[in-house]
Amino acid sequence: MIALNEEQIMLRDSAYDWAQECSPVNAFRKLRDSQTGLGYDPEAWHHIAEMGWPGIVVPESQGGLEFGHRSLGLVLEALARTLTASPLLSCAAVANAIVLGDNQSMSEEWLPKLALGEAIGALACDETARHNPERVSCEIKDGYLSGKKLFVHEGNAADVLIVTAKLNGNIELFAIPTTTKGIKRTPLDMSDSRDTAHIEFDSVAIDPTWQLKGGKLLLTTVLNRARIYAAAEMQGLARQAFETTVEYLKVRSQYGQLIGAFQALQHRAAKMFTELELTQSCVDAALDAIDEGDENISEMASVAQMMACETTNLVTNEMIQMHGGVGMTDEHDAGFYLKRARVLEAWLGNAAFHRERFAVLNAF
Amino acid sequence: MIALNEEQIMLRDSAYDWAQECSPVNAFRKLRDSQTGLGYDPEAWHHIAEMGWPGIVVPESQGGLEFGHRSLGLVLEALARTLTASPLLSCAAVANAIVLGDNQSMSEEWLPKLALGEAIGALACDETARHNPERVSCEIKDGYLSGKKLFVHEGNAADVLIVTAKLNGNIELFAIPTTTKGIKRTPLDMSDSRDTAHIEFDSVAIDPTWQLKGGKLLLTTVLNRARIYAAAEMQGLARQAFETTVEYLKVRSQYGQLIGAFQALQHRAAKMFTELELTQSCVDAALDAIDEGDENISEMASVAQMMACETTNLVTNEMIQMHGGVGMTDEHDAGFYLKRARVLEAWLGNAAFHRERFAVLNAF
Amino acid sequence: MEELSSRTEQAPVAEDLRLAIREWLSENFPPALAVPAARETETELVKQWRTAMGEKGWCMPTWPKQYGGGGFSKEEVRILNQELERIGAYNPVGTRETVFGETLKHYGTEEQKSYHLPKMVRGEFSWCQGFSEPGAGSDLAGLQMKAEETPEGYLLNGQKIWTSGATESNWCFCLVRTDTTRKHDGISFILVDMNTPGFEVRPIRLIDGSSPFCELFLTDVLVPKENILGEVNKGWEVAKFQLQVERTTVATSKKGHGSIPGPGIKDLACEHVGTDDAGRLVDADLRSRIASHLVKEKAFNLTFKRAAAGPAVASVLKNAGSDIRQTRAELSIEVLGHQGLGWSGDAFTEDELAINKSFLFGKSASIAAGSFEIQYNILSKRILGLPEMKSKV
Amino acid sequence: MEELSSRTEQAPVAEDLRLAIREWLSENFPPALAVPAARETETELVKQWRTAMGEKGWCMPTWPKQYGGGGFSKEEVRILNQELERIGAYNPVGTRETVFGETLKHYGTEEQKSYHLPKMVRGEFSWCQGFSEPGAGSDLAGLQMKAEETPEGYLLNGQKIWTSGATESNWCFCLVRTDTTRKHDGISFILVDMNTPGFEVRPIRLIDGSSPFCELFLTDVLVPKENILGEVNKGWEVAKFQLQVERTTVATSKKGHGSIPGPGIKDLACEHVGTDDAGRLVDADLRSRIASHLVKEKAFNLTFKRAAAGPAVASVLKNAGSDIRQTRAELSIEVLGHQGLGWSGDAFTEDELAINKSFLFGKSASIAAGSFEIQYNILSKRILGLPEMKSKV
Repeated sequence: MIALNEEQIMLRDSAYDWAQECSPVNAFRKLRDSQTGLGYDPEAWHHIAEMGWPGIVVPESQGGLEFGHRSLGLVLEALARTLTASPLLSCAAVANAIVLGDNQSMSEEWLPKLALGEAIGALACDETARHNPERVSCEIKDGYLSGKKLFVHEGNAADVLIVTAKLNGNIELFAIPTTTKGIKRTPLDMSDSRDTAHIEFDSVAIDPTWQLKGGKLLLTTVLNRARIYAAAEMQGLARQAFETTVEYLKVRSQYGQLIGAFQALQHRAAKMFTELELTQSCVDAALDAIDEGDENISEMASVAQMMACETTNLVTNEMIQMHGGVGMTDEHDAGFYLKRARVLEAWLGNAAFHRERFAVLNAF
Repeated sequence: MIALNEEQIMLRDSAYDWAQECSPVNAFRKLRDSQTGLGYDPEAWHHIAEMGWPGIVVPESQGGLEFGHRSLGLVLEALARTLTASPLLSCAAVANAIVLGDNQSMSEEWLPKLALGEAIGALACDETARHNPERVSCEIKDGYLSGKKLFVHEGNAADVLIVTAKLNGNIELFAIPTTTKGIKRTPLDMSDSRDTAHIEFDSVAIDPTWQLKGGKLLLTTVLNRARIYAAAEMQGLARQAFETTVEYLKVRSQYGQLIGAFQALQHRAAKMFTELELTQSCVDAALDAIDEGDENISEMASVAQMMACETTNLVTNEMIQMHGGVGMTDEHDAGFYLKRARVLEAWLGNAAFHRERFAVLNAF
Repeated sequence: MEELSSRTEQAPVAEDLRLAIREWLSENFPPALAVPAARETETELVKQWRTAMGEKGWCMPTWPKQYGGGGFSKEEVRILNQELERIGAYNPVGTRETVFGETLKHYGTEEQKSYHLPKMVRGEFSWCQGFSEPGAGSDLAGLQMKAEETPEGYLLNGQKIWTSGATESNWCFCLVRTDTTRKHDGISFILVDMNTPGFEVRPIRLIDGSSPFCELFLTDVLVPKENILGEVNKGWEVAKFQLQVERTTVATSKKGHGSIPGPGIKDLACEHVGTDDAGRLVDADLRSRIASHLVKEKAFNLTFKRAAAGPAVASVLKNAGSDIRQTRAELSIEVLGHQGLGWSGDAFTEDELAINKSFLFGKSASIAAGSFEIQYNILSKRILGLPEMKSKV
Repeated sequence: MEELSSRTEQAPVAEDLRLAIREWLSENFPPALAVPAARETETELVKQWRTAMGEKGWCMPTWPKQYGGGGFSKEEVRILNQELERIGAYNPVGTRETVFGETLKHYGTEEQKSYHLPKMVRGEFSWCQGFSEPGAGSDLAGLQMKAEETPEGYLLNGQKIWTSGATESNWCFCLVRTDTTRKHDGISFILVDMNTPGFEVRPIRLIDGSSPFCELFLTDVLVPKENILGEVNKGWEVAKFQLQVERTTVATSKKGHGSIPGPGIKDLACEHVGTDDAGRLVDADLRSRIASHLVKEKAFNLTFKRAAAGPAVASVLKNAGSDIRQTRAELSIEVLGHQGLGWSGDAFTEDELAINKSFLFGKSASIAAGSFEIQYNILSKRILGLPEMKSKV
């Protein structure tokens, strides 16, 4: 485990402070109630861009900060605490795809914009409601792409999509601008009120320079990194859900006792704390593993994601239960945490998916 | 659910009283410490026979009481509470095999003796350490049986074995006297200090009249019944383990409090109680299903066994944990419950085996 | 018991009653109401059916005729219910009235009973319950709504919460504090006309978007003294009776344990997750958890059938039931993936949207009507006899 | 930090020391003892090695030389340990002495230190701990062993339990009650020569058949007054210090979390359960649970690496560690079926028998050294700051 350096500690603290002060859960509530149909908060995104966070994993040569994946994880955790509706995670995943895709023209076209938050990116790699990136029916024939990607997170706001498609029988990745003719996006009203879209490609002419190098191997690496980011986001969400709940246990009275004095609740809180600490270790180690260029990143990604899914599931359920009736009301934030948690769990492989994957990776 | 009739209530109560008074856990402790190598208590068995319990599921025409499977279950539960080391379950399972096997000469030879407790029977249907009755390598060629059965419960005391063997490529069942030449029994020193043996058949001459009718179907039915009996035994074991533990919570003090006043322990006790009640319903319904000749007995057997395995596992672990250090000592009974529980869990399919089987039976 | 009642069914008197009911129903039940959805809004047809049944006394068939009931025996009720069911008809008076009616019958003065019961039966007065308060949830007796005695009557001030059906009700029975110096012995049970000035009803929006409950805000609501049910400061006894009736009603009806819309979890999984050549779900981990869930559901149903009524059973069923319901909901959204996480729109079927909403609403199953924790407290203290904490000296 | 110490390793002084140690070891360590099993019984060879190391001061290398230590710096200790490990040698003094030595150094009078420490280092006196009593487990301060002050010394009467190593020890440090009117403030810490008349040791047989602990029965055992460690009635402070040292030692050593003999659970399962054509375990349900277990074990190991010392970490690791150990044991016996439930005999391999015994003994992991419940209490109260129960008024 690598200890944080001074700059990382500053970054973590400033992201935490910014989220708590400038992007509280109430900002998300307003966004949801605004009925604009926007699944992200443009003002918050503007601030995030000003602080340079979209550039954290973009190379300096392309205008980024090149500050490492662990650093990005610190920011994602901090923002997720208050459910900040930002496309930071997707943008970072897309930047990774382009950087690793070893494509000079795509790098020059997109990375500087991504680094400054001027372009938004999204991963369009699933064609089913359940995560299954190996199933690819989208196909490029004679230079034209047809097919459909489902439940693309940040798909409506995206300027560039990383799309998986079959080309000559192999899975290949492409960075496709959403302005291209033939792309039809259908916004979805999801439970978490965030930006999600179905995206249809109807004979979309594909510029050969859009193709990234690496094929299926690239896909695996990009998804692993996105999964680790998602685990960091879940960890931030769960950590805040837990802390909010513990605070409630200290102020709510029943039967003349603060309910936090009831030992059954104390032990359940202690269990949550234990799980959060165990998960934190996995998330941190997985982020470090990216920074260190570790080979074993598939396993670490599945370890982090499985732990994060289980802990987030546990904590969001307990958040509602321990708040009692008030947690069931829309007026309280608990529902937001629960809904966002389930969407994140479903996104890049749930706990069962990653248990299965862990077993396969370990050959049993 | 069928309510108990007056005779059944009397039977249940007298079995309960007898076990608590005449066959307490201490009797089992003496047996274990006696170093006789006997895995059952002949004196207790003598009393059990006197009370007619081995005849409960034997037809009246063969000297039995023909008092039904639910009734037998009541006795098994009561005896298991104090870990009475008796071959009652195995004998009843063997009686079932012979009754259902529709074989007049075997019925006349064995059922009267089984009904009176004068013969002991055992099921020899597994050839692996993990329950897998469909795997049969024992084979009869030219009238001679060769092969090996593993971990036969009550195998050392048994006078008659129900043995599965391949005959002309099909699985068939045979009632084989243990006095037959070529049978070699190896007593095993198991964790639960009960009667278990490996049994080897070295060119054992098989009398054709020993064959029971029904083949694989008979095997399934006999095993289902044995599983339901085993679930009843586990339920009795778990119920007593639970009650003993709750009593301890009411007398043990720490920090100036009876430990049963600590809410975390209270809720865990309430959880155990809930699981025991749910399991009880399954065990009772499964026993009733045999009595009613229900077709769906495979599913009910797996439901009862899965619930019984999980509940027994939970309760025996909590028994040790809630007793603290004293539960870890050999002097205390908790270890006996734990050890016997794990053997019963392993015997006729553990929880995972029955979950799998339930899914297959329900076509998913 | 079974045998006896089936013999009675053959008896001529019962058969006469059955035919009389059948005839009356065929003349009076509007067939349009056989579709459950048609009953949801208060149409003329719905009112007409309620009035007809109410005047007949069949809404509360076991009640004495003088209070608007049918004066039926249990056997006769069974026949009535069979005939209602046969043609898709229904009893137009809800559980809330059925339950509160028992309390009113038990504790009401003759005047209260004569005035209220017939109106309840005919659906003129429909009732809601004002028990919980924001500060008094599991600890109901901690309630604070003030009822100040004045020469004109009691002056009520305070807030109630989690009242279901408040928007469709015109009367509310409330627990109020008539003595602030004692806890349980300072509570009274009072009947409040919701049209009294100062009585405000606000729906509460829940996390699934529905609003089945309301908050009640009472500001100087004046209630006549004769509207106290039972004795002043003895309201806790009345409340316990009411809760006991409610609990028994809920515990003996499977509805209390909720259901998930759409096909069963097994078919849902086979459809959305897929199966291998042997017909097994390809997600083996999920398959195992579904099997475990279905076994537990079976255990629950068998327990429901087996168990005699009583506090132990009620608590066991309440917790096991909410656990099973919530597990089924979690499994359902897991099976559907993103498709089970929609909020609205054409991209989702109605079943899919309902599954998500039901998942969200179902989180209340372990909170409402005696939380999971309360049930475990009941089991551990009342049933298992585990001790109370001693005060430290 | 890492970088700095590797640079020091190259320094000439350190290299000189390393060579000196290496030379001494090659002359003094009996190669027969490189086999761990050879160390288990108290042979002449074992004694010889302990005397040699003790006289050298290397059993307690960081202690001052005047107390029989080596006066080493941390860096020098590292070199010593590297050299010991290189040839399969070991430090002949156990954890019990190492831990208690710290307490003795901290609280002992000059006389106590000069007398006891060198004897401890040379293994002349080996120590066991008399803390727990049958009525004082988790609530250690509830202990009752009486120490009555008499002109000749303290007269000890009572019983201790869960003392490890008592049969191989000749001295015992005990917590005794010198004031029965106060709880924590009536406890003293006293050093007892186990050869004193009235001191009886009885091994406790555990459910796995082993007897790693003893009960101590003290009947009128007379102990000189100067054997009190620290002040009279201030023994609780000394005990807390001792427990803190012990906890840190256990928490920073992975040994504290135990291990299961034989091959890893994955290989065990592949061997005994079998795999399909794709190499997957045929028991899909078990496979899923093994995966989950291995992920959690990874999480535990990563937490062990990540976490700075402190009470939160100690409690998290203690509970997660015992949970993982117990889960692994349950999985192991499940994998083996009946083959994993043997007690003795040729029908089972040594590994198989050891797996069952380890499964049984492992149930103590969540009981000993601060039970599962105690750890959760520490986390919820000290770390999360959850409130205490208020006494009812």
